[in-house]
Amino acid sequence: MLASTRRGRKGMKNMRRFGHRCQNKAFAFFAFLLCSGGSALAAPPAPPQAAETSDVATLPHFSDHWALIATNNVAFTLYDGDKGTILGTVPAKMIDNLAISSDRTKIYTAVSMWSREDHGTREDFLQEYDTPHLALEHEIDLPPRALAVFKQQNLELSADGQWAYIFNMSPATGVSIVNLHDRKVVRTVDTPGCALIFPWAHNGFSSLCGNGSLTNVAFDGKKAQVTQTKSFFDADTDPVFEQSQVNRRTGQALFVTYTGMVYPATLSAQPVLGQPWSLQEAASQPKAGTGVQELAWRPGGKQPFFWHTADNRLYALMHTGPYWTHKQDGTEVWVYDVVQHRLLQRIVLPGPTASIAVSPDTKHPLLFAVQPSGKLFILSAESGEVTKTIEARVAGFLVVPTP
Amino acid sequence: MLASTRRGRKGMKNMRRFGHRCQNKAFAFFAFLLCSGGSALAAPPAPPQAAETSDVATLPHFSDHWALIATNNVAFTLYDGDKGTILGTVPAKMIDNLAISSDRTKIYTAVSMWSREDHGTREDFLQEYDTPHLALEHEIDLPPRALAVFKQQNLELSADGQWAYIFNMSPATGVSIVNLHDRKVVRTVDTPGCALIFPWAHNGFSSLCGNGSLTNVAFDGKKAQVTQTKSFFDADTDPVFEQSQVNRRTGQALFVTYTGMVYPATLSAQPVLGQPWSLQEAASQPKAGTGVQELAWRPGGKQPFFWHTADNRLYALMHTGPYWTHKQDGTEVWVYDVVQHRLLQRIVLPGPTASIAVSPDTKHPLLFAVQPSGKLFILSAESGEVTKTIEARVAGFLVVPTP
Amino acid sequence: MRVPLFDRVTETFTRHLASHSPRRQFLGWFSTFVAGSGAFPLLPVQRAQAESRASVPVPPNTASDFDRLAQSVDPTKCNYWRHCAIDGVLCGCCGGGVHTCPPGTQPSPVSWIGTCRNPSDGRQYVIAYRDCCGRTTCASTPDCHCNTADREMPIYRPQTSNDIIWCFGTTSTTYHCSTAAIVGQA
Amino acid sequence: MRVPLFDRVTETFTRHLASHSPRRQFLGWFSTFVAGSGAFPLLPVQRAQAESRASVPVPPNTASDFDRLAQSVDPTKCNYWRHCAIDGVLCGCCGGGVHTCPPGTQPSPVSWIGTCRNPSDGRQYVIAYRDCCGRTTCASTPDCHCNTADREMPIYRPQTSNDIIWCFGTTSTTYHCSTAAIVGQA
Repeated sequence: MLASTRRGRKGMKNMRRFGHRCQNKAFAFFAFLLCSGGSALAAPPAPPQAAETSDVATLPHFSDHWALIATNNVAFTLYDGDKGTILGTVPAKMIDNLAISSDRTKIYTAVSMWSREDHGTREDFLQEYDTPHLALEHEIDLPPRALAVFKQQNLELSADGQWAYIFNMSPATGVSIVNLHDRKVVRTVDTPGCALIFPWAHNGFSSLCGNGSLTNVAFDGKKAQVTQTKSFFDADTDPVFEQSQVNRRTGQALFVTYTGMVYPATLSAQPVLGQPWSLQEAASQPKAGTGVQELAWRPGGKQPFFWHTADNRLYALMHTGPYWTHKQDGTEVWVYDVVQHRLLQRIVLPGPTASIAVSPDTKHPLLFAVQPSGKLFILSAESGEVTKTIEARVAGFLVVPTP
Repeated sequence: MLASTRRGRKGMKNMRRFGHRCQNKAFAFFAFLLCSGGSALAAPPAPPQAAETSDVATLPHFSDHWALIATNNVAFTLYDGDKGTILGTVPAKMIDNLAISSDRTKIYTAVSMWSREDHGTREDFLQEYDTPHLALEHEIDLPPRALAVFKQQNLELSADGQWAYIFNMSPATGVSIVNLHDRKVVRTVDTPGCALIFPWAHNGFSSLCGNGSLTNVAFDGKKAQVTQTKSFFDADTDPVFEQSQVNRRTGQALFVTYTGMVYPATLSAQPVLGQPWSLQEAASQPKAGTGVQELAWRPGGKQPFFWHTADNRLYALMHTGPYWTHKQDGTEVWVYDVVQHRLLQRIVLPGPTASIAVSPDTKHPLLFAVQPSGKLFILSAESGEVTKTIEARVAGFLVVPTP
Repeated sequence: MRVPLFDRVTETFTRHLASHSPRRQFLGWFSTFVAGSGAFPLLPVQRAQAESRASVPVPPNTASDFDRLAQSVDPTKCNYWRHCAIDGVLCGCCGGGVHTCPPGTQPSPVSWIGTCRNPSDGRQYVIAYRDCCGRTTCASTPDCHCNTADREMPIYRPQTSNDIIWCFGTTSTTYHCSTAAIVGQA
Repeated sequence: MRVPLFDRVTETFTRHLASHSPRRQFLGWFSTFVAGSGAFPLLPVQRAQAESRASVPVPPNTASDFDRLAQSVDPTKCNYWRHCAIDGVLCGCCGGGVHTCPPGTQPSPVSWIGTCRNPSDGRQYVIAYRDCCGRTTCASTPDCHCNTADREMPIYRPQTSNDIIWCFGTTSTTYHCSTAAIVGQA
């Protein structure tokens, strides 16, 4: 009934509008065409566009070529890397964290907030979103998380979708273990002197320690068992990057140091360390040292590494400089064969870049590169060609789906 | 004890450091100067800089040349207009609002927030800050406020410091009246069809109505009495700007329409309307009409007016364009004698400008001009000369102290 | 003073609303009207057909600058014809569409309205600028932030005022982005 | 491989801390240490005098790029000598100073530390980068956002890690800006 009333009013308006036009001498010829009933036109006039229902978009299955990128200190914005367009928004601030489940049906954010924005009661949550609707489905209470700027390794998920691990610092350090099926914290494990999370293939994770060792926490839902390795790197002279990479399916890790040494490891209660190799030597250059005036190509940035596990390639964001430039923006991405310890490719970036990530597919992988200015570049990871340049106001933290 | 221990360690370190230097052959000459005890230097070496206490800054009395400017959708940033530097930060989002008390000892923000950032329980407050410490001293509960982008006229204070008036819209419209001495809402008055707040000299305010009239609310703490004027402008053809100006000391208002007609009024339960005048005629130009292709100099922007009450001058942000360009950025500021209805000055701005405000002093008033890009310009309001250019990431809302 | 044609049409429309409903209830009525319009059955879309024809030229001296320069091809641009009075971030740039909210947000059942001319059929349409609500503001590229003002009115004429956060009756009243749905012909 | 002088000095310092305190209690001890340093009586400031002398030249082959290029005149710039390992917004750009929090904020009693060389006296100082907390992030101009990393370590060496929000023990743990106070000579 409402619709038919509307139809009637539309008709009236139409008539009046055309009436006005026909009286307007300035439009004599144009008006003639319309006022004469449109007979001079080849086709009859199209019916007016119909009223539209407001609806809400849903997303298809999380594509290999999507990335969630921190923007504006209020959210992660979901980008379609092929089109360079936005698909949706997941709230999270600079101090918050985001991870995608292996099956890509869930997005989790570990967040801290105050009931009155910058004051009031502090609350910490693991928030669970379903990917198709980006709907906040659950908020799981957490003990106070560590607050740090953009540390992907402060929140990790197990590949089987059972566990989330959240790093805490108060300033005593520990890890909250969330059972994602029951949606609650089942255990908080102290990790004194150690930080960050590198999940194992099954039921556990390791953390990096200030003395150059690993703390390993086995937890299958019942009892937590903690082991400690011997030191394998010297944190005083050449620490391992926080942004070192792990394959959560296999528990294999690549720990990369400030100078560019790569320590491969298979994580478990008794981690097995592989042969260390140098990013520079693998590129037929001398090993880089720790000299404050020792010029070399060095890894650095806010998110300087991406391990493409399907291709077994390590992407490293590189710049030239002396030691202590581990936070400096990169100008090239060097692509390594992780097995052969061999440089495969050098991709010249369109400008100084803080962070990189690579889409997980092997067919036409995309390289996402974020500039400190907030500009997002999308490149072919094969050819290095820039396919999209977006004024995205993004910060240096990107999350792509990984196995 | 801690201090003396430190002193001892300092001494040791110093010695070792110089020892190292003296062994370094590359520094033979330089080292000689230092290692020989400094006798070659004219003055004895200065003692090392002492350890510093962390402290917190306090502010002097709120200067004529300060302005609070909305920045980054999270705060109003307090700028010193003479130095072009930041003095402090008052939290408030794009939908929030800020006002300074007449005696400048208090800053009030009317804010709406959600307990979990973009969801959870909504709370509305009038927040009271003391100026010297920018300390949040009180949060006064409010009924749900109107949520709109940057509307200074949604929060007003009485000049005597007794009342705050907050505009509500749910979408039914009304005004919450807060007794600032008791710090609570004492009355909410319905203002159907009317919006915004223009305070009187004493105990009341007027609102603009959709039929071109004013609703006037007298409230002295006991009973609210509402009166209504006849229509004095035609909201259909030429509405009055929301950003029209009022002098809260006298209750005199300047209601300016989209075409540039100024309706002076003295507000009370029975407002007295003065003779309307045209911004264009006062500049010896033809009155501007409502033609959608009628080119004229017109007022417009996000905050297009400032009434400098001490000098009795109206500053209007002007651009060239047809009707319906009332939100367009201005390229010039036209300065009017409010009594004589005469253009005194045209100030050419350094670029398209969304919002203006003028410092309240008569000696060397400053003109603050905000560009849509977020750049802040500070100009001499007398000469029009740009004195400061700041990459301030500001939005189009400025608050300066007024009588 | 000559009142331009399209303005007169719009004024009649808004005056009609204003005079036939007590002001106190106006917004309530308007809400129902706009919310109800969302339930219209969608007619078969003739748009592709309409666009295959040449655009109907804009009468050069009765159209606003926006109308004269508007296009009907790309709804993610500020100069898309429906955006003659929009203030905000286009939902089409945020994972939604011209009448579609991005995932995770909720369309407001009430909205402000504009009257815009479609260059492909020469008709004037009433547009409901429904905000999508309940999530932090979309961080789109700056070219998707639009602020146009044809027939836009101050907040004391709320139905055509575009600075208001039009998130009434949604679970959360936080602003995410704005859509521009056709309500009907003007 | 030659370890540069200043690195060795710093390493000794940090190793000293590490080896003499059980790691579990390290942070607690460190907090006391840094918090306590704030209570030092202030000696008469000799800085103006020191700066009237010519700066002490930086040894050209043992200093970091930051040290070589640092200045001791303007503490609101990223290249001010104390800012050799700062990550954040300088409080001096926000209404505070090099060891002063802006009004309405609260200094964190604990902090990360750096070791920086003062070009005006040639000495190395331990700097406490105390965050000012409890208010939304200062919206300073972009040139006041600094990110330097001399001797900066990962979060598993928290005492020299500058990505952490160092707002422990303040009323609210929200980050506003960062200061760089002298703790003593290195």
